[in-house]
Amino acid sequence: MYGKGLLKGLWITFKHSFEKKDLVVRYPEQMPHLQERFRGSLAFDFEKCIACGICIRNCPNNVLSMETAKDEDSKKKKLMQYTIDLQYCMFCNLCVEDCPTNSLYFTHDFELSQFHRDDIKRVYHRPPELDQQEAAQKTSDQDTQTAADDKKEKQLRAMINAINKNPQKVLARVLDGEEQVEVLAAVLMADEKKLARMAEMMITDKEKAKKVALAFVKKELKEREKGGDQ
Amino acid sequence: MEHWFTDIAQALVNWLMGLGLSAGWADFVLLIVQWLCIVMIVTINVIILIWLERKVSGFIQLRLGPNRLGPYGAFQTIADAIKLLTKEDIIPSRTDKWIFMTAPLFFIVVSVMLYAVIPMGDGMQVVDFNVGLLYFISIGSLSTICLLMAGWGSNNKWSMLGAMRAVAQMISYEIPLAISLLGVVMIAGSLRLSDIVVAQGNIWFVLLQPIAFITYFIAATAELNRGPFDMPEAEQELTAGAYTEYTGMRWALFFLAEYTNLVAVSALCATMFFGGWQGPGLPSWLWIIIKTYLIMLVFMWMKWTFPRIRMDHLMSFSWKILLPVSLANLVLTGFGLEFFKWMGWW
Amino acid sequence: MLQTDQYIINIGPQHPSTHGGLHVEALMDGENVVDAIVHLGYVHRSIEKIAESRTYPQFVPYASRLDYLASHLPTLGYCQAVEKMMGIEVPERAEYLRVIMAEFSRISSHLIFIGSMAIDLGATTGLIYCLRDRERIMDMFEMTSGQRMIASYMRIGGIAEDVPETFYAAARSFLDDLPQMIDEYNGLITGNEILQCRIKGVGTLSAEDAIAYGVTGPNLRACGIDYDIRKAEPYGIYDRFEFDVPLGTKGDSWNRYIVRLEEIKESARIIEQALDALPQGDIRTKVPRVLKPESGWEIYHRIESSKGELGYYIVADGGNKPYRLHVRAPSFINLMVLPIISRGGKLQDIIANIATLDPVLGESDR
Amino acid sequence: MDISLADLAFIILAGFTLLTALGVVLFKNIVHSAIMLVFSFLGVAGIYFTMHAGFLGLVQILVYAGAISVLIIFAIMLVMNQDPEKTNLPSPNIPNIMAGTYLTILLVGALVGSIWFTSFPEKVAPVSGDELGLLTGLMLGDYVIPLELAALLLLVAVVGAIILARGAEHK
Repeated sequence: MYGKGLLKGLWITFKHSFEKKDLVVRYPEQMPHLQERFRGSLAFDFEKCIACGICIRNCPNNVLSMETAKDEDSKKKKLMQYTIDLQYCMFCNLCVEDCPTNSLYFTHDFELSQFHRDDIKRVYHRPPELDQQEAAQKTSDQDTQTAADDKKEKQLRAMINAINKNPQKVLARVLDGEEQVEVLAAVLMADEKKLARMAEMMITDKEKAKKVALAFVKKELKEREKGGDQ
Repeated sequence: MEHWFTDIAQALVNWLMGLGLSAGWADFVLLIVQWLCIVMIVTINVIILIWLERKVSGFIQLRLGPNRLGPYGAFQTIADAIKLLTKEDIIPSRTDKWIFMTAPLFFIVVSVMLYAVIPMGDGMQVVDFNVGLLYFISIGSLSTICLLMAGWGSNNKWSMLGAMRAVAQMISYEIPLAISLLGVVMIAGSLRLSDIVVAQGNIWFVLLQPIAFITYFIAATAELNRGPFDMPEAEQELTAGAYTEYTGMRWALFFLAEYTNLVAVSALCATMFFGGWQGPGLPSWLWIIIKTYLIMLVFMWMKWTFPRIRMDHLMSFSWKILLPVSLANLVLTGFGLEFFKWMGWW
Repeated sequence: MLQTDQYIINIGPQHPSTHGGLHVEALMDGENVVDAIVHLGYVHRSIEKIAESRTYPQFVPYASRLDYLASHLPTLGYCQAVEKMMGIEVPERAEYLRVIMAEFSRISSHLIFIGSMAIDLGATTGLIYCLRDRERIMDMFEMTSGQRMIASYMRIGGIAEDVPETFYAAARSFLDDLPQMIDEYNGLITGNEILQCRIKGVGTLSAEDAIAYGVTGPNLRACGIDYDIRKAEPYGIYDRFEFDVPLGTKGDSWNRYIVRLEEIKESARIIEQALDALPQGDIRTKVPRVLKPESGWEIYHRIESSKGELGYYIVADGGNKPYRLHVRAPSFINLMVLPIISRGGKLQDIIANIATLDPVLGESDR
Repeated sequence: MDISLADLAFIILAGFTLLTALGVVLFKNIVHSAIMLVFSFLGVAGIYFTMHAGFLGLVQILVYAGAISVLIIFAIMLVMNQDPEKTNLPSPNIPNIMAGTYLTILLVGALVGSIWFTSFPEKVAPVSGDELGLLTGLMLGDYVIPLELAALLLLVAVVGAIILARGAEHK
C-alpha cells in the first residue's frame, strides 16, 4: 500500500532514536579503540638500526632520510641522524615490513597535527651513550674481535676454495639432486659475490643457505627456460 | 498558575489607566508589551528548537547531537548565535543590495506576525480576531515574497532556482492547506481561533476530521519548507537554495524565521486539531506548549527519515492528490453536517 | 508551449552531491535538463605519472588511493597485473585472503553507495546507518592491515600480513548480521515510496548505449547484460566460488541501486565460502626486492572492481620502474554516460544519476 | 488638535501607501517597483483594518500581496533579459508621455469628480453582526458571475502578457 514504506521508515528511525548511543566515541576524553596493527605514526629505534638503508630505498615518498658517517676504526657505516618527515608519509608499511632489525615501527599515536611543518618532522640524533658504549666495548673486545675476525676470514676462504675445487661434493650439503647441484655450481662460478655469500652462509646458517641455494637454482632454471623460449 | 499571564496583563492595563492614560492607549501599550513578549518567546523557542532538532537528528542517526556546552549541549545554540553574530556580513558585489539585505528582515517580521492570533492559553491572544484563521493564512502567504526577494537579490542561479521552487511550492500548497482547514471551520462555525478551541471541548477535531488533519499536516510541511519538502533549501541539489549567498546573522535570521514558522504552524495545528490549550490538570499555556512541541517532534522526525521529493512530483502531488482529497473532505464535511443537523444530533 | 531561455548551471566542482571535485555543466530549461556536460580533472593527482617514478612494489600504496572507498580492489588489480607480468605464483592462503578482502571492499564500497545515494536524495539518516555497518568492515581492515580506508594490504606475491585470530570472529559476525542490516536498508531506503519515485525510471541507460560507451560493473549489469569479469574471465581463484550475478532489467537508477544491493549479498556468499575453505600456509612468496621486467614486456590485467572493469596496462622498459602505467578506471568511463542519461530529466535527476552511477573521483581523475 | 489613535494609524498608513505607490512609479528597477507594489498593497490592507474591515484587509493581503504580486514579480523576472537597473525608465518618446499625461488627467479628474459629487453620509452605520455572512452572500450570490469573470480575465491577462513578451515558440 502507498505510504506503508514511509511508515516503516519512520518506525525504524523511531526505534533507533531510543538506542543506546554507544557507537559514538567522545574523542578527546575517550580514546578510540585502536586495533593492534593500527598505524598511527612512524617511530624509530636508534640503537637497533644498522644503517642498511632498505627503508629509504623502499619508501615511495622520500619520507625517510639518514646521515651516516664512516667509523674510522672499523670502516663500518655509522648512523648519525635519522629523519622521518611524517608530513609526506602514507603509512604504507613498506619500510617497516622490510626493516631487518625492526628498528622502524608504528605506534598508536595518531594525533599528528602541529602548528608548523617543521614540527611534523621527526629527527633522531645519535644518542651520545651509544658512542660511549661502543667505545668501551671496542677497547675491551678489540683483541678478541680481531682474532675472531681472522678465524672467520680463514674459514670463509677455506670454504670458497673447497667449493671452487669440488663443487659437486661441497654443494651437495645444501642441495640434493645432482642436477640442481650442477645448476647451482654454475651460478656460483659465474658470480663471485654469490659465491662468497653462499660460502659465508654455509658456515654460519645452514638452513638459510639451503633456502637461498634453492632460490638461486629456481631463478636460474627459469631464466634458462626463458632463454630457450626466446 | 492558570491565569498568571492574563492577570499580569490586566494588572498592567489597570496600572497604566491609573496613571491617567485612556483605555485605548493603555491597550496600545499592552499590545507593544505583548509583541515584545512574542519576540522573546520566539527567540527562546528557536534556541530550544535548534538544539532539539540537532538532538533529534542525532538520536535518530545514532549520534549524541550537541553535548559539549552545558548540560546535554543545551548552550550550543547560544554559542552558535554568538558565532553567527560576530561573523562577517558578506554582501556579494553584484547582488541587488537592498532586496538582498532586507529579505531576511521581512521574513522574520512576517513569521513573528503569525503569532498575533494564536491562542497561547485561555484568553492569551494578542488579538482575538474574528477572522483569525484567515489572518494566519494570509500573513503566512507573505513569506513567499521574502524567499523570492532572497532568491532574486542574491543574483545567483542556485538562489533563484530555490526561490522559484519555493514560490511554486508554497503557492500550490497554500490551497490544500486552506481548504483542509475549512472543514474544521465548517464544524466550528467560526474563523475565530478561540471559538475553534472552545468548540473542541468535547472532542478533538482530529477525530472528526482525520483526512483534513493529514492533508493539513502534509501541506504544512511543504509550507514550512521542511523535509521531505525542503525544495527551496535542498542542500544536496541547490547547495543552499535561496540562502546560498547569505552569511552570518542574515543567514541566521532565515533560520530564525523558519523555526518561528515551525512553531507557529505547529501551534495552529494543535489549535485546530488537538483542542488547543484545553486539557485537564495543567494550566492552559502549558498544554499548548506540550502539544506544539509534540507536533514539532513529528515534523523533525519526518524530516530526518524521508528523502526529498522531486519538484514535479511535489507539484503533481499537491494538485492531483492533496487538492482533490481536501476538496472531497470539504464536500464530505458539508454533507455530514447537513446529515447531522437533519438527524438532530448537532 | 512558451519559448523560454536556456541557462547553464554549474553543478560543482564545489557542490555537496558530486562525490568530490566533479563538475557538471548543466544546460537547463527551467527545471528540465537539456544537456549535462561532465568536466573532470579537479582531483587529478597524476597517479599514472607517479607510477613511472616509483618502483613496482612502491606503487602499491598509490594504487590504494585510486578507489579509496574500496582500496583493496585497485591494489589487488595492480598486484595481480605485476604478478602476471613476472610470472609470480601467489600462495593459496594469500589468494583466499585476497578474495575475502576484495569482497569486503566491495561490500564497503556498495554500502557507501547506498548511503551516499540516500543522502544525495535527501535521506540523511540512510547514510549514517550505512556508515555504521561499514565501520565494522573498516575495523576488520584496521585489524588486518593497520589502515582503515587506504589499506595497502596487497603485496606483489601475496599479502602484507596474515590476518589476526580476531579477524575470523569479526568477519563471521558481520556476515551473520548482514541480512539484518539489509532489512534495515530495505525498510528505510528501498521501501520508501518517495525514494522510489525519485529513482524509478530515472536515468535510463539502454543496453546498447551502455556497451557503446564501455560502461561496466553494476551499471552495465543494471541494463540486463550479464557481464562480470569474475565470471567472464576469472582472475585469482574466483572460479572456485559459487555466486550469482545480479542483473537489472531497465537500466534505470532503481536497477542500479537494486543490483548493488544484491551484490552485497553475493559478496557475502563468496566471503563465506572463502572463509570456510581458507587453507593454512604461506601468505607471501619470496619476490626479489628489485623487480625488473624485461624491456618491451607489457601487460593488461583487469579485475571486477566495485565500480566496474578496473584494468592496469603496464609497459616495462627493463628498469625497476614501469615505463608507462595506465589505469582503465571504471568510474571515469561510467561517468561519461551521465549526459545521455540525464538529458530530458529534471535537475534533481542529475543528482540521482550521479549518485547511482557511483563514481569515485579519485579513480576517474587519477 | 485632537488626534486619536485611529487617526494616527490612518495618517501613517496612508502616507506609507502613497510613498510606496510613488516608489512603484519612480524606481528605475522594475523588480524594486514590484516589491514596492507589495508594500503598497499592505498599506491598503492596513487602511482596511483601521476601518474595521478585517476580512477585506486579509483578503487584500492574501490575494494581492501574497498571490498577485508574486505572479507579477514572477512574470517580470521571467521576461527580463536586460540590465535590471534600466527596466523601469521614464519613456523618452513623446506619444507615450502624452498618453500618460492624458491618462493621469482622466484618472485624477474622475477621482476628484467622484469625491466631489458624492454626498457622504455623516455617519456610516456599522455593519451589524455577521459581516462575513453578508460579504459571502454578495460575492457568491449576487455577484458570482462578475467575480468569476474577473478571475478568468486576470489569468488570460498574465498568460497573454508572457506570450507577448517572449513570443510563442516557433515550431
